[in-house]
Amino acid sequence: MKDTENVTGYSGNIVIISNRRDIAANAIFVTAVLMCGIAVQNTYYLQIMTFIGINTLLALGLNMLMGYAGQVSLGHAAFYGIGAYTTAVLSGTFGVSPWAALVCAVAGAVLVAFVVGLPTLRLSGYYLGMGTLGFGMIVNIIFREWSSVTGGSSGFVGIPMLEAGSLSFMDGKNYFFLVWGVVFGAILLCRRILSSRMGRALRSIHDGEKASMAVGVNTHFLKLQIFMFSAALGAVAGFLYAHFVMFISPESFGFMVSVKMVTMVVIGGMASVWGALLGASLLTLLPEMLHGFAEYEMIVFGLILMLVMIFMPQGLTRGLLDIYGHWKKRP
Amino acid sequence: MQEILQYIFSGLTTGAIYAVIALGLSMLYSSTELINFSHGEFVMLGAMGIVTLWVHMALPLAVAFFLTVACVACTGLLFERLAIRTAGNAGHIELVIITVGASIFLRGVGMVIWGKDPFSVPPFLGHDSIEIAGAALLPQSVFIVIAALVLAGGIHFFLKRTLTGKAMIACAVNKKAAWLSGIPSSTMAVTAFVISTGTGAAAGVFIAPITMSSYDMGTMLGLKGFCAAMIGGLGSLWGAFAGGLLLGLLESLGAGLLSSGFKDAIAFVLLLLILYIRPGGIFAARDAKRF
Amino acid sequence: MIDMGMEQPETDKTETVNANDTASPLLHESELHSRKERILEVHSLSKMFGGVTALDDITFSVEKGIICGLIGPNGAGKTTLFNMITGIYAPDSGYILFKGKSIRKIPVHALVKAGIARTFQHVELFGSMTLLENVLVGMHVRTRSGFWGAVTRLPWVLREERKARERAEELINFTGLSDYTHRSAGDLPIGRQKMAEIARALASEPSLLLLDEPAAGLNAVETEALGLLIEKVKKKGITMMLVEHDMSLAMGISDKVIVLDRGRKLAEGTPREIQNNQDVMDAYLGEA
Amino acid sequence: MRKTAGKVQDGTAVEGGIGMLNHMNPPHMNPIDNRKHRVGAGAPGSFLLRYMLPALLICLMTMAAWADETYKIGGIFSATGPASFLGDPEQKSMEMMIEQINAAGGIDGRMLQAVIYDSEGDPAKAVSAVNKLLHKDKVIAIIGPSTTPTTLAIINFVERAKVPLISCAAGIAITTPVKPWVFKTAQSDLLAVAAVYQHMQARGIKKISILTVANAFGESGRNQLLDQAAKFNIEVIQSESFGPKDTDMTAQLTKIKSASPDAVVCWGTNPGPAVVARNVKQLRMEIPLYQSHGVASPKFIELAGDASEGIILPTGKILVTSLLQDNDPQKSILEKYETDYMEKYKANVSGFGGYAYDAVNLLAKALKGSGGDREKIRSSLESIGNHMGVSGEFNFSREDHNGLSSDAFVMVEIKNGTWKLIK
Repeated sequence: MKDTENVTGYSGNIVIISNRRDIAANAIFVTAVLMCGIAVQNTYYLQIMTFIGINTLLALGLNMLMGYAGQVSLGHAAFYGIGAYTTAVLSGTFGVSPWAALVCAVAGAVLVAFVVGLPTLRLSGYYLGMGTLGFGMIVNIIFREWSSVTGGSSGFVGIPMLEAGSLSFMDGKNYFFLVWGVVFGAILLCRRILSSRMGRALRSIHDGEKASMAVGVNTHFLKLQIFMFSAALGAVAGFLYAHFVMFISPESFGFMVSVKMVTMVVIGGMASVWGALLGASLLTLLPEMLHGFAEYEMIVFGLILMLVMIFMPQGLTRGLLDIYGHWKKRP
Repeated sequence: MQEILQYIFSGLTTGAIYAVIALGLSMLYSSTELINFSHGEFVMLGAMGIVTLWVHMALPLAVAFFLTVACVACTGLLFERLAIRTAGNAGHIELVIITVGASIFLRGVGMVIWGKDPFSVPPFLGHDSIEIAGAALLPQSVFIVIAALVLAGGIHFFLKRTLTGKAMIACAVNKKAAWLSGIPSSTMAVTAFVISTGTGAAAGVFIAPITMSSYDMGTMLGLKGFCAAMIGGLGSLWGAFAGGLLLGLLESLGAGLLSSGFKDAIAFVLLLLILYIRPGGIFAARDAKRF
Repeated sequence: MIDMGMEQPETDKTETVNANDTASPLLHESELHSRKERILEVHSLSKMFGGVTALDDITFSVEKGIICGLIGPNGAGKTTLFNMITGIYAPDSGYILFKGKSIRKIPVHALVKAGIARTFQHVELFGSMTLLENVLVGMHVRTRSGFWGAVTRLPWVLREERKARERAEELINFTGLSDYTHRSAGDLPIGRQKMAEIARALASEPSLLLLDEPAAGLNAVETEALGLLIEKVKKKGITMMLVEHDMSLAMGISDKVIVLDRGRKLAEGTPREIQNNQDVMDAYLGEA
Repeated sequence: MRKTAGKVQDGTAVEGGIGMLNHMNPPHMNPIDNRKHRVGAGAPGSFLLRYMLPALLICLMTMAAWADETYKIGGIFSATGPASFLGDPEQKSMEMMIEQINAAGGIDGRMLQAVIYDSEGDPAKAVSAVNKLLHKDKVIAIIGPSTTPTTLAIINFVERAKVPLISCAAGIAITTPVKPWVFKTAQSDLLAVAAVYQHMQARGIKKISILTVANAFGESGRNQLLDQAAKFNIEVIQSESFGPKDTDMTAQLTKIKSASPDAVVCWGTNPGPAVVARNVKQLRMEIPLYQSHGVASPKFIELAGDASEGIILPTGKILVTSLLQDNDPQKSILEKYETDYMEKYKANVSGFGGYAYDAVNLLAKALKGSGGDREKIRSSLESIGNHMGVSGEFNFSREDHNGLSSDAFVMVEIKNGTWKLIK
């Protein structure tokens, strides 16, 4: 197969951008986002796409951890929440500039990820799932019970809108560009990491942790690093969510949101940056498209989830490519 | 002192329920290496089944019980056949996501059939609590603990003493070797599913009288059962049982002695500590490396 | 336990015996002056798994620059010994010195950095990655750019990456796999996979290379190529330990051979000595 | 005559429910969005197109069902999810009222059209629903949402879009401080707590323990109970909580029992409080148990069974319509609502549906003569006075966007499986 080299990626001897296909994909992505931003006037659609962007960030971070490092986290919504609450409390209660709050939010999430990851990432498989799940639950209970700071179950009101100099993000369009700009940045970042020495080591863990260790990769430290990185992306997503909705409450960061994140990654296709985008889009759009089913919506939604996994266990990215391949082969 | 006793009573009651749920999960894991995230929904189906058959249709309790368990086990069988089997060689995490999808699906079905309102089921054995050293104990609680023990004992007997059970363990230990020695691993998987979901339904029946049953009751119970199974060590039957009781006790004592707002957090912190100290659970049986 | 070790006086003897130039024409001056220098010393090493003794009081040493064969029937404890030298298992008693320093408590990845590399009995390549990438991962301990390097792509990072790739391609050429550079490792034929593992192990610039049954599953032609490769590696001055069931290979390229049987060291000496050793013959014939 | 149209239900799914999967988001497909997907897939989206196009068409068709002559009114209710006991009757009441108004010729000759979405009690879903209402459906006013967090989540959006919102949630934070475009019809927890405390004071109860559910409803109740206690000379000696899905509350109640308070107040919504009632009986606690208006429905008596005997709770008058004196000014309204609702839905009315009933009526009043001008609707809402509704008498003003007084609540006791009004 002549194609192999391109498909497996990262093959050329030039480091900067892995290959032409990547550049093309990035270009199409940027154009699509720009066109959406310019052409779509309806705030409603812009808002939906903004949510897709935020969810894509979440999925991207978790995908790095799950798809590449092979570590499942069932408590990732905690970092999403930490990002959101940090910026809410700092900018809402203490009047700190949101941008400074963003730095604190990311730093806070990374720090928590470090402390939690140190013991937790020594677990594996379902035990790791359980450990992260417990962590997520504990963080959510703290959001709920520490009501003097977080506003408790009723939620946190009074998060300011983002501003950069004279540019206000009050306008849905500006916010859309902000979020998708961040998403694009995150995609590039993930790409860079994956094509680097660190990323190779990361992928080697996924292929065989034992061998990876034996060739000299400090697997535990690497997992910890990527855990911290995905926590940081989660915190950024939390920041964007908090300032967009300007209201947060603990249930937006609960266990089910963690499961949703995992689902986005798996449905989109693990170990694929574009898979994260696809998974996030599907899980954001699907409920919306199903509202015609009224009370049968849950049934249909569950069914779709099952069917996708049954017939495309590699996720949508791979599955759709396969279908496309079959279709192309047909005379 | 009598408060402590009361906490222990209520902890054991809830714990026994968690134990039965964990039992089903652990049992399924030990023969298929799969954690069924829709297990809680089967518990819900069990509770709703007893509501329909016993409370509404007024069938005799024993009949209603067996009918419920049988129906839910059939659902489990269908689930295995139609979803898990069809998925074939999907990886573990993909299978887990299928069970997540199934849990949403089943919850949706529950909502359509039984509506959004909760139901209440009268206790099987009288309303009045017995007083022991100043602490009140419901006959229902005693019933639950005994039933849980009987169920666990039954599964233990099945696995250790019957041919099918032994074959199942063989499958769990080494699928290929079991296949080579003529054990049909697919039959074993479906048997495990049937027993597991049946156990879940039984847990639902037991819990219905002490709490309220609604279509969305399962998720939390399934989650707690999952935790209990992990604490005990996946694949270990009595480990799951002990894990369930421990979780129930921790929650109850945490709520009583420390803070009820943080009771879940207290339980989870302790569970995490257990995991850190004994990464394979208290009764680590086999390692649960795969996900 | 130390007493037990004394029961095997061959240890000292073989060291001197070994000095005789063996069939290998490759031992030259460079080896001669380092001959005495021991790169690896294993002292009274024991390991139990459950109630089973996997290794019982093993003592030997490996001199710099030689190929040390490790043979023995199945279950003799060869792979366990490798796992202990690479730091995967900690010994129950006894100790291992690498370049004169104890390796106890040193994590696996740090040992690789110190210069111990290995291959696996069952190939453990990173199947979804290309051969080139596999070798690049092997170079992990000799490169240093991390997260920030990946993110910023400063000039030194790019330089390092470029050098690493050049070096990886060199290694791939060296092992004769250049046709497969960009193929994913999982698709390589089994013989090539074995070679690829050696290339990956060499990438970490080891001073001691442990090869666990490199010829298993190879046909005669492939085995011959493998033997040539191992000799080429030796020429680079890399010490090797070799677990091998293919006797002609093991005996043909080893400078010294250690025989293990049921966790104990049965004999140690030049291949010729071993071939004539009665204990060894008994063990093998007895097994058979 | 034109019928109401366009009732659209949004996502379903539930709380902890793996309803999660719908959690934070929205929408319909749109063409440009679709293109982005193709990039994502890295393959031409023939598959996507094939499946997305129908969805797109459906979406366009719903949009086309827009007619100029109607007043579009949005509704956001927790029709499913943990707060469905609120959202479900609210949605039904709103649909019923709109139908009635249209049957009576609409407002100023123009029909009303309801566009209703389900928030599932999830703030993020409420946000996407409100944006859909504001920017896609372009409604002139919104009724709902059902819960405090969902309402708080959308306030910023309606304020920015300058669309009047009449919330059906109880939280005080919704109308304090007053926001120009936000009104609410549900009695504040403040009033419910005051009613409970007045009753306690009359009975000479001094020391109480409180047990609240760990969600927004329980938290708001707890804050009010703690804040107002001193005013009524009552001491809260313990404050415990339980999870909305907990199966057993004996641990908390044992702790309360050992502190021997004069009374216990449980603040939550079904099914938790029913379990509490049972556990109280099981532990043989011989002290009065107060519940909140969150359980003021016949369902509670059904769930708690015998254990509900003697429980005291505050409720809107709707629960005890037949027990009211004939000269009560609310009685006729309550009776009408009750019979209409019973007739249409064959189900019991609850006080919650009344919030939406009042909201529609208030809005209809304000709509008259407004010509659809949102600012006019807002200012006439603000000037409504002496409006007799299901929940009480509304007197809106610039400073008060709730407009109810403490007589909105009455205290009832459960006796022989039914409600008894406490004078």
